[in-house]
Amino acid sequence: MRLDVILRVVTKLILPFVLVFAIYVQFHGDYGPGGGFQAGVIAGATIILYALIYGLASARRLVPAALVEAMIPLGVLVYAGVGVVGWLTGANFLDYSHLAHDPVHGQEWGVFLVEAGVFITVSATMVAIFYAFAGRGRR
Amino acid sequence: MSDLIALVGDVVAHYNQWITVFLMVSGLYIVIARGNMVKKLVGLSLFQTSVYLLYISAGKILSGTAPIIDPHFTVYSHPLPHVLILTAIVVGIATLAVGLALVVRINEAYGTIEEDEIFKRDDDR
Amino acid sequence: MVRVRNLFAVVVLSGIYSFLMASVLLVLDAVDVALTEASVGAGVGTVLLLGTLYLTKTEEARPVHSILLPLFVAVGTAAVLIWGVSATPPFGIADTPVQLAGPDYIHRSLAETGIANVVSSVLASYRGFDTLGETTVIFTAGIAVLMLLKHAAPPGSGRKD
Amino acid sequence: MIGEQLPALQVVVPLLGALLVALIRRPTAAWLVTVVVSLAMPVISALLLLRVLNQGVISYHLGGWDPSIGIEYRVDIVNALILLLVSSVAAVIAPFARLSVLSEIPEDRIGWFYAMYLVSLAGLLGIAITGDAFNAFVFLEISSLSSYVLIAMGRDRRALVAAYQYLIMGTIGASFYVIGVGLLYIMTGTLNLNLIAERIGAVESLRPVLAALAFIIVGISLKLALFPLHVWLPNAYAYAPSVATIFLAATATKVAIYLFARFIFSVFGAGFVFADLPVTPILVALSVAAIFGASTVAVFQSDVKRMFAYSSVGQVGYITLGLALATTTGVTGGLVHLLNHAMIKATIFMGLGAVFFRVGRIEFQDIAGIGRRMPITMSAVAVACLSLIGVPGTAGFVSKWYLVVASLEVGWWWLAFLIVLSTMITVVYVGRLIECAWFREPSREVAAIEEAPTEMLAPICLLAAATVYFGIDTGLTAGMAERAANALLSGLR
Repeated sequence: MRLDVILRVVTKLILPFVLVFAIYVQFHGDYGPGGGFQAGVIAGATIILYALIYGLASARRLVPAALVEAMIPLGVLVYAGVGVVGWLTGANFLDYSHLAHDPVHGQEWGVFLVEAGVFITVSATMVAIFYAFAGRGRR
Repeated sequence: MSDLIALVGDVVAHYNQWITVFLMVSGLYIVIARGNMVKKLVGLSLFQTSVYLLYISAGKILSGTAPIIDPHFTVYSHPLPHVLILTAIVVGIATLAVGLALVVRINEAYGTIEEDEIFKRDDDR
Repeated sequence: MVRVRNLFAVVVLSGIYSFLMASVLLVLDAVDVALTEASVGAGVGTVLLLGTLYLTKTEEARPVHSILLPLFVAVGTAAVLIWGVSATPPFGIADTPVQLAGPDYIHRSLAETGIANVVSSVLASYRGFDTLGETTVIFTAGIAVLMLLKHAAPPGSGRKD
Repeated sequence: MIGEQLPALQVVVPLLGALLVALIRRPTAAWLVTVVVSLAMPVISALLLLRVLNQGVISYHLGGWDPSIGIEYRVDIVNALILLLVSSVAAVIAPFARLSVLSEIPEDRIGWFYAMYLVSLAGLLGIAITGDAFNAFVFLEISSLSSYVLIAMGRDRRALVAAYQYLIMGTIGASFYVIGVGLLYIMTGTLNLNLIAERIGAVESLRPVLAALAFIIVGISLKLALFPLHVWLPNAYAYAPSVATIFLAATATKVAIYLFARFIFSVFGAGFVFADLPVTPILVALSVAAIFGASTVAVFQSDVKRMFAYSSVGQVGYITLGLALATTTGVTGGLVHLLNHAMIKATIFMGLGAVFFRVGRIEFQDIAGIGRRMPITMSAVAVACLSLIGVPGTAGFVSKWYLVVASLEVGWWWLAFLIVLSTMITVVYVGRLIECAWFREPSREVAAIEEAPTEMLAPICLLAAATVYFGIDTGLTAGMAERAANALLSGLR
């Protein structure tokens, strides 16, 4: 662990950019390739990179396992919640048209929220799976 | 005989699907023939990826472009196969993750990940 | 890849294969799919496979089975697929049932959802329920891996470097 | 207003329940949520069935989009019946589950176990209710992935291998299914089952359609454990935790059979599949092979759960046999047996689950004389076993009767004879259990145990009573199944 100063510094340097890229992929999904799933994978990968370089323990301090485990169902809940709100507006499940004043804006809002839900679940699942594998001792 | 020639002609005309079939067969062969559990899962992924090409190439239009609306283009490839395959990729990686987790546990319980070994050890008990 | 017995090599090959696949998908206009395949197939998949190899073994035993049955099944499946696929419409033309049938998503997307990337609008809205299912699949896989691998003991014992 | 939303509620409620359970994770709270959700399920599906009976086929557009571009839920009498079956079984299992899960699953995994159970339930209901071929695949994978991990939670290490094998076979099956659906999509340009059925007649070339039929049939057959694609099933059932075995045995294969029937009858059309292709002889041959092969293997098992798992493979044979005959009586028989077998197997595996809860093992040698110590449990199991044999007055008799009559109707007296003959094998393996449970001296270990607790006994007895009740009053099972058979045979919904 002493000789990898370069790795540590480089990781610190690029992590913010990778995260920004993840956010870009998330929000640019409407105009270019990308969306919640891809962004979630990239964001999850940053945490994994951090864990690889700085060790599992410090990654767990940064992103606790309990938080990750709660985020996995939370993302799906956000997604399904948008559908339930569709019910409350008197429409069918996952009908976003009544979420805003006019249907097009409603659709935009719905897609935005739904993609956010996907992002939460995907990124959390990536990290959770990595923690689970990495926390397992070699036999 | 002419039927056969027509069939061969059809097969040749679908050159883009050859690769689908080839990938599928290799994947399926690895899954069934090999006893190593990790290798089986790699074969399974290969098998699943072959499906991607089947769908995506059906949606492709040769003069078309990616289905992102832009005033410069008028012909776009069909977006629906892309959506379906996105889902299929996710399902594939999810299966791979669960499968590998099982392999890790099996290795801890048996000390091996070769199917033949495992069956032998269970029969001995 | 079939005959290589070093699993490490198999995993690396499968990662390379995923990248090639992503390039092919890019050529076929499936930009979203290509991005996903590159990040998932070549990225996540490879990481998971390497992690598993680290925890298990990297050498495969010599196969002992007869290859006749698998060969028969694989070739039989291939024959049916070739036979069926070869009568489908030819590649790349706009005049096929897939392209003609049904209303065109491309014409509706911008007007109805205000989203230019049609893949996004189909994914999240027109077939949003599929995507809810897809997210549920991820949720299921995440919980499944945790149930199988998470240590009952407090974490931090097994550290991977 | 609520009535309009019933189809979505049927799937979304268990899904929300699963998410809630995964967030809470406390064993008792998780179980309570599971019970509430599971008890709500049959209410929803019963209301759905009533609506279908009153106003015909229900179509529900998810997201408000038209079926040609969106996803449609379509409920007719066939899947309304399947939904009612799956949700009723779930409702009976939930109260039973608490003690069983508590004793078999590590405490920190219980919350997740219930979450996976509910996800699996949502997945199966989703397959049964959807009118979209690809949506069915997604829910197929949801239910499969969750059932792999449910199986892997078994205490025996062989559970892990069983889950792995199921994962491999299940994924191959699902991929075959997707290839088949892809070919259909290429030829018809739609994923909606109904629209596929409408357009399939106008398809220019038959070859891709035939290939699609082959891939879809093989793919689903892997899931429903049609002989000889059943090899994953016995180990998976034998080594899974009791609750998982009960749930999967009673529902998972049944939903796969439903999908199978849906594709053959509603999408491809009985006229196309059975009149033009040699499907009937192949399916009948495989079904008979399943009935005799699997039942014979069952006789020689030393593990009781494994024995009944092989029996399940054989019983699936009766169901596919009925469907393969493609006559009203035959399909009715298949569907009635589907319903009855689900009840019977749920009772048996629940009883075995209670025995496992008390004894901790389930080999024949471990449970000798158990009938004297757990008389109520074993009596319920015995009643279900009689129903499995097809003794007159039980539900099993009704389904066998239909199957025999159907074989005679098409003039295949030998098939009727084989069905009756196969019953003898069932008598043999069921007899082994009865003999072992009642006519052997209990070991010291067995002599020390008590009857199962009431909260386990009540669901077992309820189900056992159902297997008798539906043998006498056949209105709900056979009557509905006959209407469903007619709906299937008439093709398009």
